[in-house]
Amino acid sequence: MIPQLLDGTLVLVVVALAWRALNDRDLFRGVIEFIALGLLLAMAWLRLRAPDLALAEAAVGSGLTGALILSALVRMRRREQAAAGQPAGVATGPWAKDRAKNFSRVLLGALSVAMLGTLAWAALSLPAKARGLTAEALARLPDSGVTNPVTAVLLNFRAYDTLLEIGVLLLAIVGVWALRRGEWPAADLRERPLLLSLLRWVLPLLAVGAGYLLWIGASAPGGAFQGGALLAGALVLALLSGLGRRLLRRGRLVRTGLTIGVLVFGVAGAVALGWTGGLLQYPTGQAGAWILVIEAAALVSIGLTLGLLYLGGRPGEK
Amino acid sequence: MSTVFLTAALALLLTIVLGLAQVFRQAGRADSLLAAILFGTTGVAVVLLLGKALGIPGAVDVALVFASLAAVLGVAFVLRGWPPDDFPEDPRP
Amino acid sequence: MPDADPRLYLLAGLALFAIGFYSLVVQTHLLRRIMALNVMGSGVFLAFLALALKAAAPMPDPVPHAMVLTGIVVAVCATGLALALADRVQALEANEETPAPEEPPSAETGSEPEDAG
Amino acid sequence: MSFLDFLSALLLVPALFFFVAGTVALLRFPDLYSRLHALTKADNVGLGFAVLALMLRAENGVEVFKLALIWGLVLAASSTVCFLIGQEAVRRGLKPWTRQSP
Repeated sequence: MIPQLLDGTLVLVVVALAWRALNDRDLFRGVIEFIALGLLLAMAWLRLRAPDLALAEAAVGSGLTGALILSALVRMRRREQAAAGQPAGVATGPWAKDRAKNFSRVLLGALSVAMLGTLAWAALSLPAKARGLTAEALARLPDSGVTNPVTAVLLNFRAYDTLLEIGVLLLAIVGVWALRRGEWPAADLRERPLLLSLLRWVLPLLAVGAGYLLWIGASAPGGAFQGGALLAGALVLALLSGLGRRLLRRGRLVRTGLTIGVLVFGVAGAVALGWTGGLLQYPTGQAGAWILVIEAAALVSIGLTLGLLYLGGRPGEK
Repeated sequence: MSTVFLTAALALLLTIVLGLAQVFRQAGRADSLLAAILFGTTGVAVVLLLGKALGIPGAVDVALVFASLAAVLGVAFVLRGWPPDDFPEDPRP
Repeated sequence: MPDADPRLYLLAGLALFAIGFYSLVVQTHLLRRIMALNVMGSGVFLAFLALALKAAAPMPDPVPHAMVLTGIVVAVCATGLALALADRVQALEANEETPAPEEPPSAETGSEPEDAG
Repeated sequence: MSFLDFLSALLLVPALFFFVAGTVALLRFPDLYSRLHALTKADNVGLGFAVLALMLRAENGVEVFKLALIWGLVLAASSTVCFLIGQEAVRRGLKPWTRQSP
C-alpha cells in the first residue's frame, strides 16, 4: 500500500511540475519549478533502482542545469530591459488572445495527446517481463576490471560510446566559446566574508568528493561523470566568487584540461588496438588500471567543461 | 522496519507537495527559490530514507551530492540569478 | 520492498515527452523551449529506465542505465550550447530593433550563430 | 523489532514534526525574512533527527560518518545561503514586515 502511494505521488508531482515548469506565466517561477523537477526525478531514479543516475541527476540535473538556466534568464532579462528601456513584464508567454493562435494550440494539444496515446498503447503492449542484457553483462563482469555493472558498460563493453560522448562535450564547449565571450562574474568576497569562510572548506570537500566518487565508481554507484559533476560544482562556486579568476588566466592549462579526456581516451584506444587488435579492448587482467586512468582524465575534462559552460563563453579580458 | 522509513519518506514527499503550493500561488521570486531550497533539505532526507527503505547502499552518496550541489544553486541564485526587477510585492498580509 | 510498477513510470515518461513536445511548439520564449527540450529528454530517460526495470532478475538492466547516464551529461552540454545560441539570437534581435544601446563585446564574433548549431 | 529499531522509529517522529513545521512556516509567515527561519531552523533540525534515526540503523562506521557530514554540509550551506539572501534583500530595500504595515 505504502509503496504504491509513494509511486503514485511521485509520478503525479513529476508530471504536474513538468507542465507547470513549461507553462507558468512567470518565467522565473517556471525555472524554479524546472529545478524542483530535477530533484524529484532524482528520487524517481532511486525508486527505479538506478543510484548511478540519481547521483548524476542530483549533481547535473538540478544543480548545474538550474544554475545555468537561472544565470541565462537574468542575462536575457537585463538585455530586454536595456533594449526596451522600461521594466519589462515578467513573462513573454504566448497568452495571445487571437483566435488563430488558440486554434493552433488546441490542434497541437490534440496532436500531443494522440501521440501520447499511441506511445502508451505501444509501450503497454510490450511484454511485462523482459530479458534485457542483465545476464550477459553480469556474465562478463569478472573480465571487465570493475565490479559495478554500469561502469563496466560505460568504460568497457560500450567504451566507444563514452569516447564519443567526451568528444561531444569538447564540441559543446568549443561551440560556446566560438559564440560568445564569457562574462566575469564579479562578486566581491570582501562584502561577503561568510561566503568566503564557507568556500574555504566546501571547495576542497567537493574536490575530495569528486575523487572519492571516481574511486568508488569501480565497485559502487559513482564514476567519472558524477565526480566530474561535483568538480564542476566546485568550479562554478569558484567562478561565482571570483576565486577562479587565476585559473582562467592560465589559458593553456585550461585548454589542456578540456582536451585531456579525449586525448587519453583516444590514445588508450589506439594503444589497445595495436596491442590486442580490438578498439578499446583492454589487455586481459589489466582492464581495471586502464579504466581508472581513462576515468581520471575524463573526470578532469568533464568537470572543466561543465564548469566553464556556466561562464557562457570563452574566458578572456576585454 | 523498512515500511517505517518508507512511510516517513512518503510523508516528507507530501510536505514537498505542500511547499509546491507556495511556489504555485502568486509568490515573490525569492520566495519561490526559498521553497526550492527547502525542497533541497527535505530532498536530502527523502533520498536517505528511501535509500534505507529500498536497501540501496549508494543512496548516502546521492544525498551527499545533493547537499553539496544545493549550496552551489543557492549561491548561484544570490550572486547571479536574482532577476534585477524583483520585489514588486511583499509583505503580504 | 517490492519494485516499482514499471508501467506507471513508463506512462509518466511518455507524458513528460508529450508535455515537452507541446510546449516546445507552443511556447515562443527561447528559454522555455530549451527547458521543453530538457523535459522531453527526461521523459525519454524515465521511459528507458522503466523498461530497464522490467529485466530486474538480480538487478535492473545496466545497459540502459549507462546510456541514460551518457544522455544526462550530453543534455546539460546541449543546454549550455543552446543557451549561448539563444543569447546570440537575442543580442542580434536587440541590435536590429534599437541602434546599439550598450551592447558590449559580443557583436564582433564574426559568424552567424545559426551555422554553429 | 529490536530496541534500536524502536528508538530509530521514535526519532523519526520529531523529524517529521520539524519538517512539517518548516513547510507550514514557509506557507504562513508574512515576509521573506521570517520565512528564512523556516529554512535555517526547522528543516535543519528535522534533518538532524532523521540523520540520527538513520545513524542508529547504519551498517558501518563509514556510513555514520557520511551521515554526519551530510548534516554538517546542509547546516553550513543553508545558513550561509540564507544569510546571503537576507543580505541581498536588505540591499534591495525590502522592508521587513511589521504589524502596522498594510
